[in-house]
Amino acid sequence: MSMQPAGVFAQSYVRDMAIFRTWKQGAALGFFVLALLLVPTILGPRYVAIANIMLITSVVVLGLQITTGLAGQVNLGQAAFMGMGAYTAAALSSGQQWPFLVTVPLAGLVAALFGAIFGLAAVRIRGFYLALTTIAAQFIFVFAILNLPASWTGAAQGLRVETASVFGFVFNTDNRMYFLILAITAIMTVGAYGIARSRHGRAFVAVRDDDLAAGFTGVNVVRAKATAFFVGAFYAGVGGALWAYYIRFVAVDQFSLFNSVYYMGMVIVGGLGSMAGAFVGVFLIRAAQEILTSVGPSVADIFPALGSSVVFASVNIILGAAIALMLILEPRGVMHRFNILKRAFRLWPYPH
Amino acid sequence: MIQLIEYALNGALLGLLYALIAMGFVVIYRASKVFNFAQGELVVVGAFLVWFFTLDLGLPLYVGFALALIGAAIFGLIIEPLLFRRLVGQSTFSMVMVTIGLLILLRGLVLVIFGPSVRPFPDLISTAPITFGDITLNRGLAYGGIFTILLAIGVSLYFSRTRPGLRMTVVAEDHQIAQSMGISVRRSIAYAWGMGMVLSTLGAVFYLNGKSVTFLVAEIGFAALPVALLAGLESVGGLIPAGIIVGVAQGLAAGYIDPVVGGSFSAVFPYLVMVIILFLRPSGLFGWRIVERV
Amino acid sequence: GGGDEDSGGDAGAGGTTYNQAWLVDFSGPYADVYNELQAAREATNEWWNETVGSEIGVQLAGEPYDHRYDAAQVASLWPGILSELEPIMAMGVGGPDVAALQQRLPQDQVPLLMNTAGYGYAWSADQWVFNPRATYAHEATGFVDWFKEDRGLDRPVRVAMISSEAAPAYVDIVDGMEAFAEDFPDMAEVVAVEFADVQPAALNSQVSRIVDAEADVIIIQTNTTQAVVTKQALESLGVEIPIMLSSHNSLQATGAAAGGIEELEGDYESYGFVVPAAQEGTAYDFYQMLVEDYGLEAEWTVPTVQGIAHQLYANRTVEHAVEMVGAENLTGQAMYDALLDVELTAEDLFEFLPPLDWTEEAPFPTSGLTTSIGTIEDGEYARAELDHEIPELEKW
Amino acid sequence: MVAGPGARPGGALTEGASGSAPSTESSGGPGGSPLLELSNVEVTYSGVILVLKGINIIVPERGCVALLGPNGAGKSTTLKAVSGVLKTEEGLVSAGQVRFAGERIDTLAAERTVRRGILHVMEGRKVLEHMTVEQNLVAGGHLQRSRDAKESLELTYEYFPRLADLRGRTSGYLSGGEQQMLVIGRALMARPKLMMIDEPSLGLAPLMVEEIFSILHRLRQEDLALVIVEQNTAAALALADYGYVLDNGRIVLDGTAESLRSNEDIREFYLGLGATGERKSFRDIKHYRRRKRWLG
Amino acid sequence: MQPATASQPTVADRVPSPALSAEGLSLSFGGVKALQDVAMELRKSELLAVIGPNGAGKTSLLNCLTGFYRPQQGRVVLDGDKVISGLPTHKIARLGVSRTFQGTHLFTGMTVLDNIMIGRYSHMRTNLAQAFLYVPWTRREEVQHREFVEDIIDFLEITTVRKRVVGELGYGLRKRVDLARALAMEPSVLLMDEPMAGMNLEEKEDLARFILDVREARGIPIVIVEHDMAVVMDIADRIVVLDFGRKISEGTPAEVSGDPVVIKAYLGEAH
Ligand SMILES: Nc1ncnc2c1ncn2[C@@H]1O[C@H](COP(=O)(O)OP(=O)(O)OP(=O)(O)O)[C@@H](O)[C@H]1O
Ligand SMILES: Nc1ncnc2c1ncn2[C@@H]1O[C@H](COP(=O)(O)OP(=O)(O)OP(=O)(O)O)[C@@H](O)[C@H]1O
Ligand SMILES: CC(C)C[C@H](N)C(=O)O
Ligand SMILES: [Mg+2]
Ligand SMILES: [Mg+2]
Repeated sequence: MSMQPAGVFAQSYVRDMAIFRTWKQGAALGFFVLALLLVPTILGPRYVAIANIMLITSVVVLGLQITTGLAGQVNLGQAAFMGMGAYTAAALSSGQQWPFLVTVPLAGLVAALFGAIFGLAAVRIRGFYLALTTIAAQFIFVFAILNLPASWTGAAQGLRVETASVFGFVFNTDNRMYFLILAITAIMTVGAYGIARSRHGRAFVAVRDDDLAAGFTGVNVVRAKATAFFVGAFYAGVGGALWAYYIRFVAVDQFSLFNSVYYMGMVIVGGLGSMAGAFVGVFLIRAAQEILTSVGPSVADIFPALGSSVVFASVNIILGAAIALMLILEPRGVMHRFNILKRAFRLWPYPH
Repeated sequence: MIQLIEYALNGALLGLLYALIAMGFVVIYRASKVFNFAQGELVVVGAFLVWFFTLDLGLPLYVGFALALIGAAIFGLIIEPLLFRRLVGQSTFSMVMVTIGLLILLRGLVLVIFGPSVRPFPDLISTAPITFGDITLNRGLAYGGIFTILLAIGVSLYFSRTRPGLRMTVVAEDHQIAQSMGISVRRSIAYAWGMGMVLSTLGAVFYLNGKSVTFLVAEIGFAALPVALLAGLESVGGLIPAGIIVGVAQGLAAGYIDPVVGGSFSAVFPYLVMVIILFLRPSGLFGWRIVERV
Repeated sequence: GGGDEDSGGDAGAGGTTYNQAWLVDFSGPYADVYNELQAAREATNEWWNETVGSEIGVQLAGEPYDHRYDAAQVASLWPGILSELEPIMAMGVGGPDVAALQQRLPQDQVPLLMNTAGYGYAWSADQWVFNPRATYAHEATGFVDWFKEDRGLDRPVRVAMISSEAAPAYVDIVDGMEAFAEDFPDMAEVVAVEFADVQPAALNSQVSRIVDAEADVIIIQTNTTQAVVTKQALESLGVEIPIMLSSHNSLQATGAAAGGIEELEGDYESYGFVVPAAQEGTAYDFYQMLVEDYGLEAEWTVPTVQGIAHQLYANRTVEHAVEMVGAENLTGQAMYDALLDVELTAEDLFEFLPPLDWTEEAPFPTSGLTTSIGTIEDGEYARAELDHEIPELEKW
Repeated sequence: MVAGPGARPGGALTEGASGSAPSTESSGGPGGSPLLELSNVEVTYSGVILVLKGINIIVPERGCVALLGPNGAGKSTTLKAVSGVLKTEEGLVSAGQVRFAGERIDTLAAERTVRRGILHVMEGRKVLEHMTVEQNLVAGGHLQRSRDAKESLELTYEYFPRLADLRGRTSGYLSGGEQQMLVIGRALMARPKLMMIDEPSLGLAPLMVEEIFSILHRLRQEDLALVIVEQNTAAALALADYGYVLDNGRIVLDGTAESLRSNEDIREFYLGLGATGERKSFRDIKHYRRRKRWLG
Repeated sequence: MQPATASQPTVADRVPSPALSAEGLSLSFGGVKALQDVAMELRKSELLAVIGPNGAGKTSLLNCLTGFYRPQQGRVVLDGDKVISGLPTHKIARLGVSRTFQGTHLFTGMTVLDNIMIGRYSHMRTNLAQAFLYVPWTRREEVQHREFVEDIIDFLEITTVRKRVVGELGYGLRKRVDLARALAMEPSVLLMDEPMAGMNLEEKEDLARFILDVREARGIPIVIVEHDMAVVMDIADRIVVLDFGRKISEGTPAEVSGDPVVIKAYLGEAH
């Protein structure tokens, strides 16, 4: 997979291991970051809002990329884990008035612990059975929130959330939230790459590819699976906290099983195991949704005969078909196709 | 005591309905190794076909019903060329994920074609209850229960005793091996979905008899899930005990636990039962054990 | 779309155009309701633009946005709506709108006018959310109050509830009723609460518990399916207990799904606007006019009424706002002020809604609340009571 | 000195060598009317990795061809290109043709090639792991009429008495060698016209290796054409009429079994025989061999 | 190198504690007796071969030694005093017992390099938080272990494929990566299950050399299960023969190959 650009010979292992191996790659990243920073200035508020949701979703999906993409543990409880984080942040910020910088990691941690329980189930339960067991997380989450003391969780009422503020600076507009979310997403992304290329990331992949052999090489398989869930749910929790601060209200129905299914879809469309793929998947599916919902009204205007209800219902058809189509055309995800293209380009014109 | 029996019986019947819906899953999984997330949607499509051919077109009930079953089978068969043909040979994981796309797509299709209204569903079975002394049972569910048991036996025999069943079993083991043995994975997948659709339509009939249908009926898919897992994803016969266990557990939880906790513990309970049993038997009651060998 | 690019709107044929954002559920759990509701909004708006709007120099353009009844979807749609449409008000249709927007509206300065009833959890002061009805729990308690009178009971009404934990709003309804029973022990006693699936296969056990609890009435404000399945269970148990429905699972809708309205003989519905039972009266005439002159394609049903009421209220408020600030200066803030200030009579609203008076203390009027009750009598849809006064509830 | 079977020249096993016209030129291919013919076959994986670079192979009716070559040469890929299994691994016959009994088959799906009579025993002991040994075998005969299938089953048990002992065992738990017998047995159940076996002796005990090869010899008597990929070169060349040596995706040497057996390079690198015909001890090899790169 | 001369194992020979020993191992699956009262010992820097017909229990024996199977009876002792039977596989691996597999059990989605780096897993110390931040220390640790792994890559001559994904490699190369991964664990005992299977002669010669070198250069005692008798007879110091789960013979290559029981059960009359 990782064929290097011609003429690049690593002089040291450090360089060989670096994510960006040429100055061009580094520069590309620089431009990308710059572009991200300029989003609010160049694009309108509508796009900032979309970007906010996309970035939050990306954090959640990055986590899923670790649990499912790297460690191979299909997880349909990610929305529930996200909900745990959101509720933690909400409860601590409004009830206890704890500051953003404390609640966010705590939200991650609470979600992570909840997630690790399902990882431990992996001691015995595997494959699809495990995947579907994680659906239980969803039901348990809803039941717990609704039936725990209302003073903690707001029960059916949901919880209000204070505006995020860091050292007195209040993030009370979409634009401000954008930078906050971007910063945290950046940290989480760097972290995801760090974990992925560390011994832990390798152990995750080992467990995914062959958990028996992983055991023989000294990897504690149960622990690795639990850790994968822990880390993945941590990301969900942090994403949930961001969500809470952005929407400023949490309720159980914001974190539905359907969302978990969508997150899985994003991971797959982007490409299993690829951190960049997490972003690609989120971007493609979210963009499709956004385009369809915003084009919908205009279509309804142009063809009033169709009736807007038909137009909107068709959105599902198009979205479903698009997801199916992307998978049919590239079952291993967009990033896989991208890598192949890259490789073909490097070899061109000598298919070797 | 009577109450206990009634809860248990009603629960068991509901569990058997779940088993019938889950049979759709299992048959598809058992014949193609594709875990179908869109199972609930298949039930909806089946239900609307029945509604369309009976009440909407106004055909005689059983004629309409027969046409609906044929329609369902055809619908199931065309899913393979549309969605899976190009994916044969790819990891089954991608096929499973395609069913997520299918789920969303079918939801839209049903909305556009049949509309969002709640439609009446025909009484294919009398809605008069069955009563034994103090116990009353829903007739549709009771007949459904019996039917499910018979059907499960038949379908199990199909898989274990017939050639096509054997071929499907091989496909469920491994697509590549199946192909290298001359078994058409594509055909197996197509038949599996055809059968799955017919089963889902039958499920819809017992589920909705005399009630109403909307696209939201799809929720039953996830409610039936614990039954499929408990049985073991490859086991058709196991659906019967699994359905009864889940149903009775849920019925009793609704009767005795929910009033105490004041919430719907009965919605979570089947999942808890499932997780506990999976801990003891990681491949469900009768599913294929994962072969661990080096 | 018909949106204007410059804030403040631009002067078109009939005057300055302003935008309204219509939230709709076309593919979520209440999709069955929104076809007619949305058609009614559109026709009403068209009527208003032609007759009233053009006189006062304002045209209103609405854009529908499908939120699938999903708070996450609303949350991600909203900022786009804000910037693309620059609406002077948003017209919401359910719990998710409130959940996702309630916190941010004061900052966005766009009022959200709902057409659904309110929720206990949204009951707080200084809201930019306005429900023209009380909460669902209020509407149910109003019914219970009426029911007690109607039956001449000298004991509290024994109330059973079938609901679900699938959405906070469903649970809230139960909480509200329980709070009511606690505050008015002589009025109501909640004898059974059954949380069930939203698409249940059977409710026999649940209903038999309700029967054992000797309930006088079963309140089902969740959805049509639960109502239909409850009816079936009651039938199969051979018992007759009246059920009370809400606006989104009305007698008509449940009747249609159950195979005929006569199936619901003796059952009720309760909500805070006119019951479309009689094909006569001011409201009906207005509806007829929309059908004939504005091509409204919708039956005379609860969702249609709901849509017309919603749009009428919104547009009448615009009229008031124009009086306050002038046709050129409509903004979200102006609409907010107008909503708090306006006093609409039943005539202004063609008797679709009773007169309402908002204060800043809650997102719905807290005093002088009423509910209307529909029923099936001798196989006919009928109005049992119009504008029955709702007892005053404490926040729960 | 103890000699393993790997070093044993084919002597005892040569009775199967057919009389098809030997061709000494390396481009000729075996004689006889061709049953299977690969002409200029190129294979690419994932659309970019070119693995076979123009392969020409001919298998005559009832003939037996051996493919030899180092690891990664493309032997398994060649078989996959014929059977169509390649398509399920993101591989593609990107140029050239594969013909079977005169018809092009490179575009056929794997299951269709089986129906034409080609059976590919893949490497990696692919048993149907949750099924019993007997179920595996029965599944192998799924294309036959049930009476024939029953007969084949008897015959297979006769060939592999060990499998008869194991018939009720879950095949996933069998030992490596037992699984290897099972996949070959399962292939026999299908009664193909052409059988392609990837490393039949892999993981088999010496006695079993002899067994397998004598079974293959017997099969050759029964109208079966064979392609084998085999590292046990001596046994392979004893069984086959013709051999091809692949390296790096190209055929670098081919010829009749006899001519290959006497080829110097083959003797040295595949049979391990020195100029004197005496085999060197593995313990005495002091330097890693410089791998011979065939640059044909 | 051990003298290849014949010598019956005597009490005196056992005095230096064996690197790995098993006593009275019995293992059955339902009615299948995979091992029956099998004892064996692996002496320091010895190359011990285990042979026997298919299904004799060779792999099962390795599985007991590595903790994958739990024998119903008997125990496994490492370095003369550490009882390891009963421990989970990863603990035994961390104590220095590493193995290769019959067939391969590689991580097919990873590169060759990463597969081998997994062998270093339990020698590395970076924790999750350090990995998340990728602190300089983590980077240094990676480099240090990468160097170790590169040595093995050179040693086994797989430099050209180090960045290839293992799933794309042919069988023979995979076997080599499997060995590399086991070596990367710096084992104190190496167990190999049919390492020569699927290799051609030339490759077998290379691998035989590798194995002997591992033993000589690193002094690692090795157990090798193999069906290629030419190799076994040439390189093994001692041989244990199993049949139907029982040990039927044990001794030097010369002794074993002359043992009529072994000839009958395994080698065949031709020998
Ligand atoms: N799925 C794949 N994707 C990419 N490359 C592949 C794939 N499968 C095989 N290859 C490459 O094709 C070449 C030939 O592989 P093949 O398996 O045919 O070799 P072989 O001759 O059978 O070797 P061995 O003796 O080791 O089995 C190898 O270099 C291998 O890396
Ligand atoms: N987990 C298991 N469950 C059931 N039977 C097993 C299991 N593991 C091994 N066996 C059986 O135990 C016997 C010994 O198997 P083992 O794999 O140890 O043989 P082996 O000597 O390695 O043979 P080969 O040379 O063919 O690899 C075989 O008959 C096998 O079927
Ligand atoms: C009972 C309610 C949850 C339903 C209603 N459509 C609302 O959301 O307001
Ligand atoms: Mg090969
Ligand atoms: Mg073995």
